[in-house]
Amino acid sequence: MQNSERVGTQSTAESVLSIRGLTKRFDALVALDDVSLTVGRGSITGLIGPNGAGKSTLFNTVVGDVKPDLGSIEFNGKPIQGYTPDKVFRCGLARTFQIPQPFPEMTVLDNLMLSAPSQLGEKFWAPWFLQRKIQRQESIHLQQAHEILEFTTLDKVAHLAAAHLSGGQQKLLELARVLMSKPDMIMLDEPAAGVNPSLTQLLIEKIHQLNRSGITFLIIEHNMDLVMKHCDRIVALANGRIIFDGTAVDAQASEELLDSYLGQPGVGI
Amino acid sequence: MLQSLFDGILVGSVLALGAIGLTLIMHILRFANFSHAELLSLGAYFALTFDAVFGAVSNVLVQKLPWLSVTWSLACAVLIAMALTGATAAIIDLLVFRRLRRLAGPLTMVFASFGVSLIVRNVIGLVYGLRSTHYNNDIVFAMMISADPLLLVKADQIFIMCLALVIMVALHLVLTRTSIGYTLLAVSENPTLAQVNGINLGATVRLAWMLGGGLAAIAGFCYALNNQLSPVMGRDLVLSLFAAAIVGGIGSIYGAVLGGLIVGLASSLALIIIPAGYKPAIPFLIILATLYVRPNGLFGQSR
Amino acid sequence: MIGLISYLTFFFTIALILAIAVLGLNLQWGFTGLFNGGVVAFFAAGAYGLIMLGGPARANEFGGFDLPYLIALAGGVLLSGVLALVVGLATTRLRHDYLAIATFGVAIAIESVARNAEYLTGGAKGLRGFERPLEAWVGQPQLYSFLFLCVVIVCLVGVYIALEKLVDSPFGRLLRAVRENERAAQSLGKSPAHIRLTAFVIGAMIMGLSGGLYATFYAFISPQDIAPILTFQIWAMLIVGGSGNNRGAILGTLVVWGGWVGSGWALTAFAPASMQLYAGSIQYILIGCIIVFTLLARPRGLLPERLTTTQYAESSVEKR
Amino acid sequence: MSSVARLDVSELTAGYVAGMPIISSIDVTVGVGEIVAVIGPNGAGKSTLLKAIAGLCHIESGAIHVDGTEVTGIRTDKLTRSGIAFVPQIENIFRSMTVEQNLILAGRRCDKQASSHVEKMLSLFPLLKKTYKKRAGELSGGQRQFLALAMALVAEPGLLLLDEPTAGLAPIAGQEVLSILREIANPGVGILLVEQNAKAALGLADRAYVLADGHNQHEGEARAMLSDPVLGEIYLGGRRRGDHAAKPV
Repeated sequence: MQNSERVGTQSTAESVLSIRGLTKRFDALVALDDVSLTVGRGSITGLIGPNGAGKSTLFNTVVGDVKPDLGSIEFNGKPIQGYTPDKVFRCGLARTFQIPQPFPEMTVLDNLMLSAPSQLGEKFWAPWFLQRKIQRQESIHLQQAHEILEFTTLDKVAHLAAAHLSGGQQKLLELARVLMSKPDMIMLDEPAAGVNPSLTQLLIEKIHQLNRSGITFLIIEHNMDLVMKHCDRIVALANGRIIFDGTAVDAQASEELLDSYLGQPGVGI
Repeated sequence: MLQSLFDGILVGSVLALGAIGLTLIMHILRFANFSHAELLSLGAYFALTFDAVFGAVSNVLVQKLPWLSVTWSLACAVLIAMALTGATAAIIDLLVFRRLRRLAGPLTMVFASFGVSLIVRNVIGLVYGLRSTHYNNDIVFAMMISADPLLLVKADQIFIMCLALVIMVALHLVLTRTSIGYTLLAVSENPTLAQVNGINLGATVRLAWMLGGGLAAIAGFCYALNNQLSPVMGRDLVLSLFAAAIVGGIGSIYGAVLGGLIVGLASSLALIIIPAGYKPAIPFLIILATLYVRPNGLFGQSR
Repeated sequence: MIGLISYLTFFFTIALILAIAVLGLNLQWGFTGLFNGGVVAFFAAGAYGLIMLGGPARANEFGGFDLPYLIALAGGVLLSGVLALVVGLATTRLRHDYLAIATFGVAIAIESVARNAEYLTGGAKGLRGFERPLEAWVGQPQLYSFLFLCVVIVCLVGVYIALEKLVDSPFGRLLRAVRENERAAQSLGKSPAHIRLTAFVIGAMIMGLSGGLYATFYAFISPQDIAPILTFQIWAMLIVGGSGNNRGAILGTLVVWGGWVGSGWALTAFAPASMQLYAGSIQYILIGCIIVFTLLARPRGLLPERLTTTQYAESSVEKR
Repeated sequence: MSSVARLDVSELTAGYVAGMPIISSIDVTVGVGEIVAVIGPNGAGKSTLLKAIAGLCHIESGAIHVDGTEVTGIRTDKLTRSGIAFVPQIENIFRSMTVEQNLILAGRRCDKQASSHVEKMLSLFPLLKKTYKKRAGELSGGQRQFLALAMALVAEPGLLLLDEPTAGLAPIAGQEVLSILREIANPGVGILLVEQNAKAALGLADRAYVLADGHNQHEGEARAMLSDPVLGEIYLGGRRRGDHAAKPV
């Protein structure tokens, strides 16, 4: 519980992501119902809630994969609603996917190298005019990539096709890739799902290390042990609304939260 | 103008028949089948062959249907052609597309369909000769329905329209009243749920190919009856068929019917302002316009 | 002997010109996953563009500016690029099979323009009277053909080297990423629509170059030269050779073109006279079979794409 | 077609992508006419379990038996024709077809004339009578669930697999859906019910399994489990304050 000392400073801390009145409907289904949420800089926030509560929709809406019907999103004080996912990423807000989305027929190392931001060499004319500059930049990225691969223990598989990684390793690769851009904030979608316990432990350690270096985390996770032990703050969604916002200790005591999972007693007897 | 309208509806109803199979396959199997148009040629030529066979077998069959240039033997031949074309479509799927579905992605299937279309079209050319031909070499005179505005109509053309209408009504009845129709609708809406409801997906895919092939055969026959038989008629029609399917919305059978009519009418009316030589490009313009304005077509769902 | 040499010169000139187009398609399909069903449209734009700009003036008709050869060639290439831009803007954001249908349609539209817009393209009789550069200066036709082959080789090698450099660069990595997983690429700050459009236009311009060289070689272009079969042939070359591998693309071109020419020759030599009329059909069937069987039996082609990590960093770092 | 069936799932490991199992070594049994609830927090693999039984998942190891016959990895349509009905959580009706068409389609599974069965469904779910000719896409959420249930029951299955039938429903509609299950089970139809509303499910079921992290965590008599503090721990992790009042806070 190394982050418990930060609990409480939460409310006064500067917010990095601030969502106001976000609403999204899919036909009759209200996926997000007037969701307002701020994420403090440097925090690890857990986003929990029953299936279909709207957690992934929230992620998708924040990064611009899904257009909200209403509401505003600010990141680092800048309104980002209406941005496409690539633009949001370039603002420093990265996300990973619940089901890993690697570039399967590229090596793990190339998966990382690709993810480096603002690469000179990504202009088609550049190799002819800026070769030295690109090489220098690539060298820096390569070094960085190797460091991150080591950090995420993927260094042994660096030259393997990403498709050949195990499910857990692909999850790590998701994290490793977004680290290349040194984002201000990372939104992790079920980072521990399908990952074996020892790798999960590693993942948690890495998240804490990164968090100490200043990266803010918003994590969707179903593994409650993980959420309760490692998140400074817990936000719970149910039926598209925020039903709980507080510390892990409070969350475990919250009858309302428990009811959202367990349901009302006596129905149907 | 009136003549253009009539021609448009005529061509449109033929396109509609052809596009139904295309849209079904494109929706269920998720790939654009460039070889579908060749099934139209195949059906038309099968009809030609069996017309000759039946004509040789029985003298009675050589008699024409009242008012039409279509003989009884040709009418019977069309039925055989439907069955054979449907079977051919299913066999092509078995030999090529089904294997590729397991091996590779939908774009590989698109590409294979290019290859299949080349093979089918040129085998037809090889077997039947490259020159165009007719079911009947008698000259059929058109009746002048109206002089101003001019409207010339052949009895065969009325027949084609009625045939297309009858088939579409029959298809509608099959789709809405029979369990075979339900099966097709179900699979095209949600393959997983269809399986959960005890539907054999593989069998339904075969059924879709056979239905699409059968309808293509009729469409090919109608087209050839109104124009001529030629090994390249599939190549000439492929883009119009795609246009009909896209305008209607991929996967919507009723959309394909409406799309066919729209494409037929648009192509016919466009010729009032554009020289006839540019006719092949018109479906392309329709496709582009649809994709810009309404990428999912009239009845399609986004996917 | 002379006959054989001049025949080989002819064979390789055409084969290598087509190889350039195959390289262009490889950039689009092999590296970026763009299904271009209308290769021939961009080939045609390059060919017609060249002759319209560099050809002699025609009475009452557009074109025939008699521009210097290199400028005319560049103009043709540019025309292909512009066509690709127009088509690409409309289609690269769409589902992949829609792109296939739309590009297929472009080819048909271009062909009908070539056939009908006489004031622009000379209609069915095509554009002739183009004076090949330096032909008078070289004098001897055989020598000229040989020199022209050398020029084609230089162009092919140039395109090959340029493309290798391109696909080995971070740009190439980006193309592959878009091909592999568009959504992931976008979530990592890349703009797939923009990348796809870029690759589509560059690939089309390479096809335009191929078309320009083709028109130079024959000093003539007509709708016959841009029949849809050319698209199929070029695709077959890429699939046989191995998409995603530039060397495979060139190998595939030689194999398929060799097979095409060889089968044509064999049919003329051995098939009964009554069958000569159908030689074309038989060859088309062969192309169709090549496509289908390669996809079924060896979908990655003769020289499959290799898995490599982009090596672009300074050498000192790699040694680490 | 047998109208009773017993389900035995043993050591089942399955997922959607090979090498990435969502559930591992799951054991579940449903006796004849028994209602068995599967509850557990999100991501526990409850839905995956049902899909694996229905043949819609990649099974890595383990076995599924129905009345002693192995059906592991059997094609979904064959399985459902043999008397096992699966009701998916979402998209469980054909929206473009009418209620009538949906029922007839589902009834095709049984060899007998479907119409008499459809009649029976209409008497079981009188709500559907009013909407008989309507397109299913126009139904309300509760009506859709009833239709989905009716589609599963029209072929007279021996075993019913239900994936969160109350998800997305208003509480009253959810209550209605659940209350009909007892009626269904009475003639001997076994029900394996995955339910989010754990308390309601436990109140209804005979036995229950609790899944967490893709593993069996707990098994027992449903009513006993209702008062078990362990349940809260599994859902929210750690130890709940109220359960251990003696402990100094």
